[in-house]
Amino acid sequence: MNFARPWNRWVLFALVALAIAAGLDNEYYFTLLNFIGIYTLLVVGLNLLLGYAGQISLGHAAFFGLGAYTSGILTATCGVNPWLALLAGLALSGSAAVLIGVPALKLRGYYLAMATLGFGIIVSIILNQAQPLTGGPSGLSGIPPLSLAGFPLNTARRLYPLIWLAVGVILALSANLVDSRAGRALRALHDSEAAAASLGVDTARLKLKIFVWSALYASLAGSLYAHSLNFIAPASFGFMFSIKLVAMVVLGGMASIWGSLLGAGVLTVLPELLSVFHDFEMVIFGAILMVVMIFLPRGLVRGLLDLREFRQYKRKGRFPGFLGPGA
Amino acid sequence: MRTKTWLVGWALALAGLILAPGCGPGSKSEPYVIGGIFSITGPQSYLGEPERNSMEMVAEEINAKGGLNGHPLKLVIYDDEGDVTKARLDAEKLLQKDRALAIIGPSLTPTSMTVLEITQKAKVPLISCAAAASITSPANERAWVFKTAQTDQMAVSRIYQYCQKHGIAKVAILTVSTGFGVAGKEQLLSQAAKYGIEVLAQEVFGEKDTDMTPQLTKIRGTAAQAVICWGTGPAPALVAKNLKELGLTLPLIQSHGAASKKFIELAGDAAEGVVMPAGKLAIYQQLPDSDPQKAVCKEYAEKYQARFKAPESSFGGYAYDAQRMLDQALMKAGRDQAKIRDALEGIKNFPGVSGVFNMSPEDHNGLTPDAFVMVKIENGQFTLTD
Amino acid sequence: MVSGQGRKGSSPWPLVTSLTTPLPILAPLLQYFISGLTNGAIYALIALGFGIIFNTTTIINFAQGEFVMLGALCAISIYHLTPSLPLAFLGGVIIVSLVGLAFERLALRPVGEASPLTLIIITVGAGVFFKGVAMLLWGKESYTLPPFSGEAPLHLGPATILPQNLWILGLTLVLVLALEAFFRLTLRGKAMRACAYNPRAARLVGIAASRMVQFSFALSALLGAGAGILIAPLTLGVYDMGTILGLKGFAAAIIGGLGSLLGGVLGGLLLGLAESFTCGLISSGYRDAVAFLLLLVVLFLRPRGLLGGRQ
Amino acid sequence: MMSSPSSQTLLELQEVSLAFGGLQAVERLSLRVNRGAVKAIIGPNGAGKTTLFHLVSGYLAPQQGRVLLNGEEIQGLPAHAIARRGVARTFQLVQLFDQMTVLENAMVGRHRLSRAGLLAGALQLPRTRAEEREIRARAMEVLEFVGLDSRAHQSAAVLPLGLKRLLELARALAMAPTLLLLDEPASGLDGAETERLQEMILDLKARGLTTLLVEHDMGLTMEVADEIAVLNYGRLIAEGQPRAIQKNPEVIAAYLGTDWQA
Repeated sequence: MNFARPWNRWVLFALVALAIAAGLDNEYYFTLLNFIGIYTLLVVGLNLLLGYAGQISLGHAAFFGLGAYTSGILTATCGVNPWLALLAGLALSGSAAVLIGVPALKLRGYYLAMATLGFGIIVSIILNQAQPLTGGPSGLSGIPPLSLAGFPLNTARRLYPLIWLAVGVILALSANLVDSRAGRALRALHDSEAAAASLGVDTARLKLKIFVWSALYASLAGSLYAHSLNFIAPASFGFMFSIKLVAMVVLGGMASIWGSLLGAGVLTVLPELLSVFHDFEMVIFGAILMVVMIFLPRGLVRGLLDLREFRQYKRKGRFPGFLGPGA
Repeated sequence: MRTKTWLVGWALALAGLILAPGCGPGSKSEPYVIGGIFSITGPQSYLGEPERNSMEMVAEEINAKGGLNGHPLKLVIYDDEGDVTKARLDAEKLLQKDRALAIIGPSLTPTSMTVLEITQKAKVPLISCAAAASITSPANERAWVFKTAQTDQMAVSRIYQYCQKHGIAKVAILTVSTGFGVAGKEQLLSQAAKYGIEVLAQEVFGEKDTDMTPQLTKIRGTAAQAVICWGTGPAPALVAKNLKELGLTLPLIQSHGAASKKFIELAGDAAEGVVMPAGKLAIYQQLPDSDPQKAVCKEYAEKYQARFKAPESSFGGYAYDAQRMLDQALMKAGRDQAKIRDALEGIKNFPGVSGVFNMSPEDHNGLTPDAFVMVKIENGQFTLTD
Repeated sequence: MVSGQGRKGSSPWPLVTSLTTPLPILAPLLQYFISGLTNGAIYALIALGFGIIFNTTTIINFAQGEFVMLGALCAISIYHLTPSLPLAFLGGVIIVSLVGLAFERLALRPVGEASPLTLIIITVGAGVFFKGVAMLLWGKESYTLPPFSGEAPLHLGPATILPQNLWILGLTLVLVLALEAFFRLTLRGKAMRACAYNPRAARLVGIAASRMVQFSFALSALLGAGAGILIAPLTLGVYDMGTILGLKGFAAAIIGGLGSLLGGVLGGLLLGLAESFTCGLISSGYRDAVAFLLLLVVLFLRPRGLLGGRQ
Repeated sequence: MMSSPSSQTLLELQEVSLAFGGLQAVERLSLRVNRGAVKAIIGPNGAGKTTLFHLVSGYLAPQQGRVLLNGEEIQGLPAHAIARRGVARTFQLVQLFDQMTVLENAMVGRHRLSRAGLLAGALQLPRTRAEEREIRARAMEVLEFVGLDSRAHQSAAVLPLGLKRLLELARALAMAPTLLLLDEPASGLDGAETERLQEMILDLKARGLTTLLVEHDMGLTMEVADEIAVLNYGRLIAEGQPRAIQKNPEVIAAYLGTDWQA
């Protein structure tokens, strides 16, 4: 079975997801996998922006927070139906992305990094200080679980299929997007904005569109996060979480859809496995960011595949075609 | 040309397999498994670290004496780093993987709120070390949740009693922007009228802020007769220093969050004259021998300093009391979690470091305002004051 | 009644007193101005650290804030060993410049002239790494360092200022003038700026670009450490103090204009004033928010910053 | 590929000027390019040739003067808007999309002639898949034209310079342009490759494509150009048939310096 063709990949993905579901009876693993799924949505979105379009964002957690708090406030305080609240979250995050994206995306490199970073910090301060609305630093509780046709998804095991269905759909959409006309234009503007413009690509509008797309992914993840935890606090959406998201993108591999899944998985499971020496987590985390960027700039997935290709070249002496997109 | 990405698919399957066998350990093993969740690293590590140390100290002692009814105590302690997501995962691990009979912690209000949502559902007794009253109230929704930290209500009423006694009717409050600060601020505002006290200014500061002179300058502009600073960590010490720098002569009243030797060390001579409510641990030497808490505090302070070569902390006292009360409940109820809950609820005049506990179905904290005494710092030492 | 220190004698500044005493509204404003300046000077010092590296390498070192933390903690440890402030200052500054050298050599050199994206991620990673190591070495406690010349506040009319703040303001002024002169007038300074404009061309005319880059990292680490030691008596030293300081220092550097050192200092002072006036007059909760709001306004309206020339 | 010839002139510059600080890059330049012709721009380095290209392609906007395409003013329009009007260009320093394959580079060329947006690309509805197949086919066509179809799936980054220039040309042709701007296409090519390039330019001219060429290789210029304009210090100093320009004393002076007076 040739795994390269798209359909085989989704069959494999579904198989693995189901195998895990059947194999586990323990709520802890479902909670862990749900978090991996939620973080994957975030990381794929950021990867489209950072990996494919080459636009750095150090404030991505802000959209995650906006989605979570819109869902949280509308459902816990105003009793709105969770699915409507989720849509409202998408609308709010999308418009916030346009508001900040239009001026910010005119900037480049460090300036763009600082603009997104500033925006992220301002949002986390507002979540902390607007206490009557957001419950302030002690958080917002009483968020009802999502329910499908009256069936409440109030345990991790019940939420697992919904979250991983969303992950599967988003991975498929993103993989298609990357290979489509717009995806190529995106990768083009990353390599040379001037050349892309000379072919008729409206680079400013495209950067804004992908910025809004990644914000929508983050908002969706935020709503799912709010309904899976039933309680949210501002500390989870601060500056350090934005940095953790960048690390997940970098580890998995910039410009690699599947790499995002791997990056989110490794950096969620690692702290759990390393729980015995927690004090080292920050050191390991910082080291990952540095080492991967220096030695494996294209991330684990591409790095390992490059290594495999390189060994083939050494053994057979023929020069293999380099990697296509979306590895 | 598509690349072959079976590598990723297999990696995921492998991850599934590695995690799978880890679940479902033998549940009939000998020891009583007790869970612990504290903020050992992260910004609030000054809470989590002494709490973990105190819990381990008690367990070591019990196991040295052959455990409870012959069952050794097995502690499984996780660090939630003050992060809500991690606290949730740690709690799931304790319930599902480690099958803990009961859980002590977490250290903070937000992490306690998210953990009690699932321990309540799983009917596992939880003894939180955080301060907010909402952790154990409303009582009917918190049947399985207890707390050993004195609530902010009591600290505020002690402060206001002190203000009344010293003719302070107009105060300015300066609270930290954390769960602890927000809960304190609510109490300070709601109880002020009851004691005939008027709050003229409400300023806030960040947990990591290092200069509070603007807030204090604003307060100086009001007719406040005293400043009440509600915070934990290093910031309250800086408030004391800033106050001195500005040459303000207003008396400074801190919360029980600042009742530690570390505050005196950091504030230096700006700590002179500062008043605050504190558990009796801070001044146990000055207690009359008849006070039941004196012996407990003395024992805890001496053992902690011997074991960890660091000054004892009132925060550690929360976990110390929790573990000792849990031991008493385990002795009585054995492995049955419902019986452990009932035993905990039935605890009467239990002398602890943080006060004398009298639990009841309506009150899962069991403490009264007199768990606090007012102390003043004079030449670097806590002294009892009224 | 509770005893507290009475105010010491009349202030030595007759003009200021005469001005402010009749107008009570002016007194708090003066205090906001002073504490704004002193905090601003801290951000300015850190912005200088960014400026030096940027002037030589066009790299923005997101780990600059951690050099401040390392400086403070090293000095505190040395002070505990031998209670002499000058020795602690010297030791702290030397150790951290070595760390700056090692960081450039191990993390940035192998990457060569990489894209800003790569450099941002590496320096951010380095920042987290340094914080983690500091936590392992010094634990999570806060530590104090005695002020350089006593704690008695000086009175400027109703407002007060600490001698330590005067040290900070004074050193910032001296440093910015020295550095401006260094980069404008000395040969080595011009060589370092040449490396920033065009490293390859600089190498062609015989400038050892890599040594210049190393020197700039050592110098900026030294400066960051100095800033850390100067502020430790006021802000205490703790393993995670560097992050927010680094961000604010960077914001100051951008507001002032990345290319110009003088701009960085101006940006820092402006940031400090904006913070303290917002905190005093509007709401203390949104103090940090205004700092980054100011940053966004400058980024969107005038990315080159106030004095920045090069774009 | 051809649009109906409403007037003889496809592109016209009227009194166009642009200065960078003190340097007058282009000074009151007026120029016409006839439909279907190959017009060459020659002149010493720094004469303003590439600046002229940037002005026409919208990468830079002139401070004075007008640029007319098919009679419509396009100066000041962003580069992508001018590109969408059928103006294709190559770059003096090759600007390929290194992280993409040769075929994908060519496919980006079809951007202006296809419509699928982000959402359509993500959903891959039948209409979009059909358009994708058409893009792929037309891209292969231009690759065949320049002889790169055998390397379609290789990464653009590994090609030697000569082939990179051909790929850039192919990418520009994929836009089915009405006007092609070639910025020193022959620099870095060996004899055989220049020969091949010459054939291609003539072949394209035969198919009616209007080309504006900047080139130092006088041999190639003389062969392909219908008309030559000579720039020096941003000013037009001569314009006319290749033969006449070759003998024009001012041109020789500009190139070889005054003491070479013929």
